[in-house]
Amino acid sequence: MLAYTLKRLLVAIPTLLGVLTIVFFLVRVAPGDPAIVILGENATQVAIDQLREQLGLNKPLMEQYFSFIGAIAQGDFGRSMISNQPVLTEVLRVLPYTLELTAASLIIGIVLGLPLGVIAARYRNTWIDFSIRFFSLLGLSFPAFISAILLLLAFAIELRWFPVIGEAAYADPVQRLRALILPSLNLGLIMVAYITRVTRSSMLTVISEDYIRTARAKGVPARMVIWRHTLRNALIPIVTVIGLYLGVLIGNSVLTEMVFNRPGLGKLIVIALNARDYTTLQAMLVIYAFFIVLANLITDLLYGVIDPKVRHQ
Amino acid sequence: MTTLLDVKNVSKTFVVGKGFMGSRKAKLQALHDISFSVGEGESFGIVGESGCGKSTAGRSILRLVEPDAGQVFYQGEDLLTANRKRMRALRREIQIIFQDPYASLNPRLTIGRTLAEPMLLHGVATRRDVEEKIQSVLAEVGLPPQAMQKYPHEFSGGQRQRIGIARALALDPRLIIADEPVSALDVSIQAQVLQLMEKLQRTRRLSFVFISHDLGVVRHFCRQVAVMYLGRIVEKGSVNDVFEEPLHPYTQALRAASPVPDPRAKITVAKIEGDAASAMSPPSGCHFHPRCPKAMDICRREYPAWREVGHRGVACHLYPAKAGDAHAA
Amino acid sequence: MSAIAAETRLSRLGRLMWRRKAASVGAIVTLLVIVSAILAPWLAPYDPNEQNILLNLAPPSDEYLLGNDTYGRDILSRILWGGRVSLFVGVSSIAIAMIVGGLLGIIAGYVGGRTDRVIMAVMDVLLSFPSLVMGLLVVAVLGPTLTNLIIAIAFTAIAPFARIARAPTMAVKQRDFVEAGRALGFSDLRIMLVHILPNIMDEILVLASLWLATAIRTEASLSFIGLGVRPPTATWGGMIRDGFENMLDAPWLVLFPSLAILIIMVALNLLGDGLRDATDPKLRHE
Amino acid sequence: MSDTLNSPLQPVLSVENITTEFRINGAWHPAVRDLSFSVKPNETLAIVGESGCGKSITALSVMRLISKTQGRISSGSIRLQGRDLLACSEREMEAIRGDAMSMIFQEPMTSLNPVMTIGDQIAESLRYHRGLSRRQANARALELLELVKIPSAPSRFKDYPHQFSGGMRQRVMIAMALACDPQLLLADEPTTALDVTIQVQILALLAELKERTGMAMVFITHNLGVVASIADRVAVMYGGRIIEEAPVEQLFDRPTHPYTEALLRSMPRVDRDRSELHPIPGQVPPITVRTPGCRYADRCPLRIERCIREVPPLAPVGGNPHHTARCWVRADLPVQESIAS
Repeated sequence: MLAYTLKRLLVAIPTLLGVLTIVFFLVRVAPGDPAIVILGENATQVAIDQLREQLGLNKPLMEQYFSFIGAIAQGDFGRSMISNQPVLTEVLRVLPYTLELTAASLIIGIVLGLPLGVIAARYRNTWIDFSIRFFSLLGLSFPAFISAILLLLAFAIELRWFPVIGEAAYADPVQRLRALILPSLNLGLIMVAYITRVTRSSMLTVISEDYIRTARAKGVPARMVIWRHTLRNALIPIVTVIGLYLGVLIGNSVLTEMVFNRPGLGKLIVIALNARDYTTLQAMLVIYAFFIVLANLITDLLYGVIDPKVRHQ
Repeated sequence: MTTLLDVKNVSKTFVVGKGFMGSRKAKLQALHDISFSVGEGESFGIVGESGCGKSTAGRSILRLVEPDAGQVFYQGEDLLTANRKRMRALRREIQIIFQDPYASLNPRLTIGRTLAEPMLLHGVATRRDVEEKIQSVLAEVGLPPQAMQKYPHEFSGGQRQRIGIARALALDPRLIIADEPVSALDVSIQAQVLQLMEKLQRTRRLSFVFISHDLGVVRHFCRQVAVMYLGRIVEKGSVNDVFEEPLHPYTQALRAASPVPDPRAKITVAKIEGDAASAMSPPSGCHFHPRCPKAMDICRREYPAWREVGHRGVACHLYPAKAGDAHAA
Repeated sequence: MSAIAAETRLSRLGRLMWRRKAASVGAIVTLLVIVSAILAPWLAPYDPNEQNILLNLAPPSDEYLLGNDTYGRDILSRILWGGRVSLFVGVSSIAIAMIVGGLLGIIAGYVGGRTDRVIMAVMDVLLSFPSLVMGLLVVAVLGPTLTNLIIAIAFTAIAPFARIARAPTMAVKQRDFVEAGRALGFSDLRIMLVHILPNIMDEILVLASLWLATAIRTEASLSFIGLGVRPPTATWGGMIRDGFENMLDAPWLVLFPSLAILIIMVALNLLGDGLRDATDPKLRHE
Repeated sequence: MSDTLNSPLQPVLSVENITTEFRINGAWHPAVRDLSFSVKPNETLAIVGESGCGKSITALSVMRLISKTQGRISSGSIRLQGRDLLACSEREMEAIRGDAMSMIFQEPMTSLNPVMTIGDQIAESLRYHRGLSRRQANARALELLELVKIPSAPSRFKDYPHQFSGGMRQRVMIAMALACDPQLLLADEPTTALDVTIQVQILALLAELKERTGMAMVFITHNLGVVASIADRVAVMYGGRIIEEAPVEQLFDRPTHPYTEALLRSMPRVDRDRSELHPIPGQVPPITVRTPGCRYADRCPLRIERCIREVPPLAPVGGNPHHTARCWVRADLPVQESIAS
């Protein structure tokens, strides 16, 4: 298991390097001189040259590339082109908001999605199954910003159950928790749809396996056949989908934070976009990618926990 | 009888596992020093249990698997050193039929297209006469002309196996590698397909390398046979000799374990215990010694050299070796 | 026994409805949306960009069925025109991703070895970006034009197509008919295109129908964020963005384009599910 | 062996006139038709036939493991030690499966749960059926592993299925099936996926365990050679029906139904020099095809008019009540039977 973990860690390194490379060159092909973007169209040539020097933009591309990689390796993500603050400071300030949102929706997704999927599979092709599938289809169809707007309209504006609050109010833990409910429901319910669907289909695949027939042949009660024999074998594709879903979740969190006017990485990235703050964008993309690589790593390790064959590789 | 195919000292080792960043690559020796020859119009059988390398041996002849060492002479020409263009031409001469009639046909192509494709590609038929040629080969394997328009899923297992044979015949080959051609079929259908192959052997003067785990089928179809165990040939000779009076203890066990439809010949006493070892870590000395009831000290230490006993060959220390006769095949 | 029979008859009915009807409803609705987008210039009652200050935020009326936006533009006409953008971006980007990703996947799966490892490592890198954020950055860097939107969305969908093509390629490659093709002297290219591609097309098409929904959603999301095709061109996401500010006074500004997006999403998902069920050999034999 | 034929022992399992049907494109088609057989303690009944003859469906019907949504047992009765299994609820069946009767399957590679240790899988049925504690169940499971001759059993107890070879997995399956000392073991092609040298070992093990426990065994196979090795009595199936039934020696000495005879003549034998094979022409009719008469009629060289019209009954052969066949031409004419009864 240790060797397996180490191997997975090693595989992550080239992926991260690839991520950094793509981000670096993507930002470099942006039309327009970053120095002009920062200083504005009316800046003097002297000021522009000075800034270019300061930002290292005069150096050859490859040198810029290696110093970029080197800096990231040391945890230096650069400074915002607009506020001149270190990007990492800004990111760390809002990160908890996004993390709590993602974690809450992940919990909603798993806690509701897994049992719903199992139930749909167990009562397959009955009306229970059809209703669960119908709602999961709906969940899969909603773009996150539309469901967010509808939730906002219904519960915050019409019913006034969960008022939308400003960033200052997040200091109060009760307020903060209340403010978390709608956005995390929005993300969580969409996730429920994904998890329900994959759980159902994975369960159905496993149910037709020979060893499930074996379990029934030795008199294991139907309930235990489902929960003890089938579910555990069905987990691998479920874990895969949850891992892959993180990318979607991040995108949806950007939209959700926008609609609910919630502080977080998503709002930060939208602000940076509007200001054409490429250093911030570049740093955030790297941070996001880092999270996804981390999630993949956890997924791989979970495979090892679930499947003894993977463990014994 | 002239020799059509002469396989000499062919070996193949597979590397398994990705071998990423320092992790150990496992080696699987699928074939070790395999030699045999097939005469014109002859059927040569290769028998053995799963994982013994018999399929790899068959595929090596066609270079579907590239051997690491050895030679495969077809009419005196080494196939393993033939260039791409020459090999393409030689493919017309040697064809293969497979075990699984469900996997061996492309489900998206009609039988007509499946048969036309190689004919047109190799110029065996022109657009004008291709249909006629297909009809004739279908008739030869006992299928109606309407089969042309149908898809594989519309046929039963036995019929699909006939189609597989028709495809092999499309290029008018002289040698056919038959890899467990009847193993997936029911007994009654098995006999139909075997009879068809016998007929083709007579009418077309085909040679066969016939690979099977079923000693009964091999005894019926082949004259010469090689017995394989963990990548090596352990015994070779005429089918009657080898199955009537097996020399190698493994052949003896295999023969004794093969069920016969006769209640007076019950086989409920196992001659050998244990499983075959993995080809990834074959036992030292003779690979069979851990299961062999007649194992001696030397068997643990030394792989037995090939020796001739009468008209047969065997790799076993039980029989006296003639000096300087190590790899005579 | 009769209780079982009754239950199964009911569930069978349900299954048939779900299988056949749902999928065909999905297909028909998708087709309707496509036709109405194509015919938008003739179907739209008004010029989608014609402003009329007098109709500023006018609610739905007999004359303007779905109401008017901040500039007094007809919402129905804008939805019809907006569908053109969504569908064009969706279909073109998925077509690109399908071809590029599909080919990469087939090559990786068929050739194997180092080629496979390199291609899949690059795909892993691409999969490490959250697709919406990647789309954001690409559009932000290249500029929000129709072409760039298509490139950005295609970029995010290549890796999934490569993955979905690779796995069945490896499975099909194991099958004897591919080996038979090699024994018959077929070239690798011929084996890939004639013998493997048709056998994995089902999987690719299922993914395409589901990813078409994703692409349309991404386009709408980018427009909502403000990175869609530049105004005044009508897009569904952009309309929702514009309406968002006036959500309290004029909710129809948001609701109708949202409904349009939802309809095409549900239809595409139904279609994709139906296709998946129809092509799944395990489910086919029930 | 043959003394069991005349022994006064009550049958462990008696199946009477069962018909199992499957729904294909909305219509019910019988896969097993009007099938009857019984097995006594310490007896092995082999059911032999080619694919699609209904032999596996028969075993699954006895276990009541036919999927409810796809198939049903539409008539007949199945009695296990006198208890009518078709009247049992699903919950009652759960208590019987793995306890009074159990089953082993063809594919050892896929029939064990890949994420559970083999020890747990064997102990599981002891815990459900015997209510043993984990410790007790594990101790008994270990004994069972030794019973089926798994080398160094204690150290393999916590291993997973993928760490075992096919033959060893089949031994584990047998240990699982025998955990609660069943009176009846259904073995569905248990050696088909194995190499012959391993097959002998498993056949020997099953024969030994049957002698030791006195259980009844129904052994399903397509291989006549295996039948000859293991069976006391043989039932040959074709097209969902038993077409011949006899003690093993009699069946091989005097195959009476034309199908049984043809089957034996179409099998290439390792103990005979290259002999003429006699393939059976044609194919088994698919179960969706309905025929009023004998299912074998269109392939049969002895076919008479009546074969096409009427299904022959299982009638004695040469006056021997232990050897029966369904054939208008070869079996004793049922006219005599009806006079006799």
